[in-house]
Amino acid sequence: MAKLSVELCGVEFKNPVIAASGCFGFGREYEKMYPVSVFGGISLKGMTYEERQGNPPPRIAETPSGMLNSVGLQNPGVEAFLAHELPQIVGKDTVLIANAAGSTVEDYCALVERLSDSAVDMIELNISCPNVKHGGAAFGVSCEGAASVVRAVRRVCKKPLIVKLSPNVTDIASIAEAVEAEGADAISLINTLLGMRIDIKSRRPILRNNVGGMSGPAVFPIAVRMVWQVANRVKVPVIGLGGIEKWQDAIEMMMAGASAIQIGAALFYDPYAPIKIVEGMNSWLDRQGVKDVREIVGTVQPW
Amino acid sequence: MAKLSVELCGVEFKNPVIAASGCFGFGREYEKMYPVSVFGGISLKGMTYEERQGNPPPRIAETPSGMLNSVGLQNPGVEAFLAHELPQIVGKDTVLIANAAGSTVEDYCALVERLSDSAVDMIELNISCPNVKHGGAAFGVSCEGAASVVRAVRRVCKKPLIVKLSPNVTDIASIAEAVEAEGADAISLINTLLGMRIDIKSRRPILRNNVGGMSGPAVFPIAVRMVWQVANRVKVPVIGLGGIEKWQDAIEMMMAGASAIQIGAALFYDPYAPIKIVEGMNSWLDRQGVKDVREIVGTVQPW
Amino acid sequence: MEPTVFQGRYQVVKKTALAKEIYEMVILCPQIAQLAQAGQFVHVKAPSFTLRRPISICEIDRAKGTLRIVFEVRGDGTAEIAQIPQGGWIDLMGPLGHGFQLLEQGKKAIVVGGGIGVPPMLETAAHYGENAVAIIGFRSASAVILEEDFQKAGCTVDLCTDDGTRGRKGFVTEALKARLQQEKPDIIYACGPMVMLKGVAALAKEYGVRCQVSLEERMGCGIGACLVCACKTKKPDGEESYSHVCKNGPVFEAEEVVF
Amino acid sequence: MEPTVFQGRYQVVKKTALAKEIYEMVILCPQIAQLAQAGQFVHVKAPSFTLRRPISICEIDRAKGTLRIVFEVRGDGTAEIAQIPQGGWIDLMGPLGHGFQLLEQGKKAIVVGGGIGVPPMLETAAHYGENAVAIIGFRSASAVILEEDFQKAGCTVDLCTDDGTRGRKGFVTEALKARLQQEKPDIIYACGPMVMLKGVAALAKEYGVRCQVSLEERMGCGIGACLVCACKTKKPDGEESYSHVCKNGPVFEAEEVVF
Ligand SMILES: Cc1cc2nc3c(=O)[nH]c(=O)nc-3n(C[C@H](O)[C@H](O)[C@H](O)COP(=O)(O)OP(=O)(O)OC[C@H]3O[C@@H](n4cnc5c(N)ncnc54)[C@H](O)[C@@H]3O)c2cc1C
Ligand SMILES: Cc1cc2nc3c(=O)[nH]c(=O)nc-3n(C[C@H](O)[C@H](O)[C@H](O)COP(=O)(O)OP(=O)(O)OC[C@H]3O[C@@H](n4cnc5c(N)ncnc54)[C@H](O)[C@@H]3O)c2cc1C
Ligand SMILES: Cc1cc2nc3c(=O)[nH]c(=O)nc-3n(C[C@H](O)[C@H](O)[C@H](O)COP(=O)(O)O)c2cc1C
Ligand SMILES: Cc1cc2nc3c(=O)[nH]c(=O)nc-3n(C[C@H](O)[C@H](O)[C@H](O)COP(=O)(O)O)c2cc1C
Ligand code: FES
Ligand code: FES
Repeated sequence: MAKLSVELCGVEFKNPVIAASGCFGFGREYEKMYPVSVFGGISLKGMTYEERQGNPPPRIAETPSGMLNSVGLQNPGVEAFLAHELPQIVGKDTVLIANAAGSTVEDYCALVERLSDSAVDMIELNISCPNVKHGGAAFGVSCEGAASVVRAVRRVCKKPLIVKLSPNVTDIASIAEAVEAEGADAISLINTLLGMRIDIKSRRPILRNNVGGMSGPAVFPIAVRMVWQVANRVKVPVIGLGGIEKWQDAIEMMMAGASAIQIGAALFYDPYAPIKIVEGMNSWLDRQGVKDVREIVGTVQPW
Repeated sequence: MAKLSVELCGVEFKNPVIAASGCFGFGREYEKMYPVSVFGGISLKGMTYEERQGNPPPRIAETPSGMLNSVGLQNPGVEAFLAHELPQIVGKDTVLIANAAGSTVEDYCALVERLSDSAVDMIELNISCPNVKHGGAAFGVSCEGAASVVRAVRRVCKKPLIVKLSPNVTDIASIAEAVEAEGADAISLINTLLGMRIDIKSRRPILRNNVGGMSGPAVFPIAVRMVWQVANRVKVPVIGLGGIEKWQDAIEMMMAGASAIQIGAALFYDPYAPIKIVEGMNSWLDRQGVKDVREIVGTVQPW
Repeated sequence: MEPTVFQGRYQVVKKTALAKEIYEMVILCPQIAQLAQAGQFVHVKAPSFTLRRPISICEIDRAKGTLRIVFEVRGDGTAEIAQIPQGGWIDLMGPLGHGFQLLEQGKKAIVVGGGIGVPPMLETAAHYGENAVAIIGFRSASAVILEEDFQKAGCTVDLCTDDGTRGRKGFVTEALKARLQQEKPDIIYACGPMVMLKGVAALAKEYGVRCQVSLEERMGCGIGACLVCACKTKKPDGEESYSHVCKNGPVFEAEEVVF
Repeated sequence: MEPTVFQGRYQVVKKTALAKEIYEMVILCPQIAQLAQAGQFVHVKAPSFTLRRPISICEIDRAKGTLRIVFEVRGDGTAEIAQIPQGGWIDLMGPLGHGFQLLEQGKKAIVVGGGIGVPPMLETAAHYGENAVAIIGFRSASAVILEEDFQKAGCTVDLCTDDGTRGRKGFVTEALKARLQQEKPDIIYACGPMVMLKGVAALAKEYGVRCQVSLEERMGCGIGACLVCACKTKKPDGEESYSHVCKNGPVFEAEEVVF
């Protein structure tokens, strides 16, 4: 039985498997299948200061080994979250990460300030959602944009701050360095890749938002590459995600440099994936004689 | 029987299906299965002025619904091409497109100048190969870089000039505009997305080059999105590629704005794909009562 | 907390083609069958596809531990699912969503189904037995399915086909209108194309009958976690917002739905 | 130009497990069998995977129009291919590559095979019949395959196992060395792990015997168009460059290979 627990920014996770934001709601839906405590942590649905209705449906399209979504940050707003959602999920033996989004720097700050006084354990700054017109991704695609929002948020954030990066960029490692310089305590990547599908019968985009964010196994090699590039350039811990579906993928992502991993789309087709991944990692580590999962982080040996 | 022929930059293609560079050699290997004339055109293996050996093996890795390659532009150099390869493939009733790469602007110019006097019909400027250390992709990832090489090449190029773009960028439409402004006659996209896979047993990257270019069905939604964005911003014709495997994909790509399409990785697992795509397109057009394939180009109606 | 949703590979104990491109499967999945309610759905994985496909539950046999589903081949995913042979295995997740709210058995109900919207009505109709009228509509005679099943359940069956090749010629909404002119049921349930649901909802309102409709939307998780399956609903005060078909539905009160 | 390479779904007329995780399949594919040569390979599609898997041809029966392949389950792709039942269909492309160059039948040959490198040698050994010595090596007794097939082909079989549980204990290179000390064949053919091929090539050079080896590399197209399957080879003048296993090989003259 290897040691699976990891510590990120002073927060202890019983295992390195975290639910990805937007794929696990506010943590209660999958309780119909298993307790949330199977996860080391859960990143909650992306939240904004004010309530948001999100984009019109259809909001999902299938792609080869993946999917597109255009939810557009539908959420009840931070006050409703604090009043109705958070109380239902605290104390359930898993790290709670609030995923925070906004359209302006002020939005982000107001939200993070409010969350800083709550029971969430960490805050994941979502500067990379491709599904909202203003802000969001726009911050995440330039070093200056990313730096400016992190700088402002850092000042009001009293919790460990994870910054989540967009893969829709030329040079993700430079953006990672920029947010690290502004005080990010950890970096998570990747958010979704912007994609499009068209229904050739109706000659209409399948998504009502025309474009959406791609995730699922298809993006895994891109995520591994980006995690590797970023982990080699920053000192803060990196959380790797994008296309992880099996324990082998989790190990691969950690070898690329991730101190913990998140699972998103895989939950939809394999809801027990987190359980299988934790078990699979554990027995692989045992077979390899590795006593502590942290020993594999970043161990890929480039040629 | 719909009209399938398309005209790009004054060159007539009997159908809009083109073999993608690097996936069809110099056009002779698949002659063991069917004549090259099934294609409207073929884009030949990426070429440099001098011979190149390419990267050490392994040069290929499998990924969910896709693959990574790190060939690194292995090619015999332009003189050997002109002397030994080109004579074998001219006059075979398909448009010949030379795919030209280089490490410096001078390289590109010398190569294009030499090709300009040959029997090739068009030149596709590859400023987007992720598998060579110097030049190549570096030009393709910034507007200035892309513009500078196209500007120089345009002066010496006597053939219609297609510029092939890299998807590993924040804003592909701006790069497209930049190369159009410098005189590109057409734009093709996408080249491969940079990815990585790790063998968890050996803890080594599967590719000896560590990273490689991702292609195949997995990238299709990204390619469709980028073609749509670019086609909406430039006036020159766009050639769409990336993950096309079925006739439905070809139609979808054309609706997104492509005047012609290329097929790469699909050839490896479905060598008769071009034949099936041409036939499938044709009967779909007939069923739809569309008399000319050009009528569907760019017809997607965004919401 | 005891699990109330399960996922696994379950055996297809019976598979039959009911009509062109329409298949029924009886699946042995006791855990799911035990908890399933009329109007809920299961989320089916086709081996080559990433996303699951939602399919309504047509019949529940708790004693045998089986569910019956009926589905039409619409695209590549359902085509692949249709290839699973009798005796083979199917990957299901369920039971999911909120089903139809069933009144006491003495009450009178009209169930309205159109096309592939017919199967999800069977279990509900069976609940009311003789007190149910099933108005079921199909394109034409060759597409008719489950007529006998509704009869066996004791319902009065009012069969319509668009082209008049079987039963009454015309749409189910016309048949419903004719019925409502004669008698007022306690509740109407409906499943079928949007335009049909809209028509049924309008008639129910006109005649002052409570109405529940089952909606469709493209899905991801199927369990309420991803928020992709949005459908517009309104509160009594008219305020509109997005609800989610997999969690708040698939069955909604017709008056809540913004058609 | 007549096609000389074909791709299609062909029927598996026989399937047997030869040893743990090692399967043979006899496939009815007359077009491919007609043109196939010893040492060539076919490129097999596993339904869920993008890239094909190269598998050598073990035996060719032109009269029956069948090919025999023998493969080991190494990863997910071969595991999936191994699930195709007898009577099922397999997606093949072939024949591909350059096979072994066969001398006139009177000449003497030694074929050397290690592990899953044994099957590709059978057709070549059969060409020489009594004039062939087959030195075949396996991990242990339980992994031994095809011994009788080589005997039936008339060859002298020299069986080795690493652990000595069957035949001679030790590596095939030791057995080869012993043979070469006694008699000089006209040619040596070898297929197996890189380290074995290197040893065989060194012995062949030492004893001045021509030697052909069959190499492996990860493949894309399998037909010479994508240039991914590079292997380092040298010209007589010592200049090194990348050749391609699928087109210039899989069989190379040992002296050309840069091990
Ligand atoms: C709650 C619910 C219950 C359903 N019950 C039944 C039933 O009992 N019998 C039946 O035949 N069909 C039913 N459907 C419709 C069924 O889910 C679709 O026909 C099926 O998903 C189509 O998949 P495909 O791969 O064949 O088609 P494709 O068009 O190739 O599918 C592409 C994508 O779109 C989605 N999609 C396409 N059509 C629909 C649709 N109408 N609703 C939701 N997603 C769709 C698919 O799930 C897939 O993700 C139900 C749908 C919902 C939402
Ligand atoms: C010319 C040639 C002939 C061969 N003949 C035989 C044979 O007769 N019997 C047999 O059992 N095996 C043979 N092999 C090896 C066989 O191709 C691999 O074992 C197989 O590809 C592994 O696939 P996988 O999905 O099970 O393994 P994975 O490791 O999951 O495969 C991952 C990827 O790596 C590739 N790969 C892995 N190992 C090899 C390898 N050794 N060579 C080439 N590609 C590899 C796969 O094709 C796939 O693309 C041959 C290989 C070559 C090149
Ligand atoms: C339906 C859906 C909704 C998502 N919503 C959010 C979100 O609110 N905030 C966020 O940071 N990421 C969101 N994401 C992105 C995921 O957290 C994750 O970065 C991405 O899906 C890649 O991981 P995967 O391939 O494992 O799904 C969403 C993804 C999906 C599929
Ligand atoms: C093995 C391989 C080699 C390639 N070589 C080249 C090349 O030399 N020049 C080039 O412009 N693109 C090259 N490409 C990229 C393809 O032309 C194409 O842009 C990419 O593969 C996406 O298309 P696909 O998904 O249909 O393969 C290569 C791709 C592959 C798979
Ligand atoms: S499908 Fe995920 S919330 Fe409905
Ligand atoms: S596999 Fe394509 S050249 Fe060998």
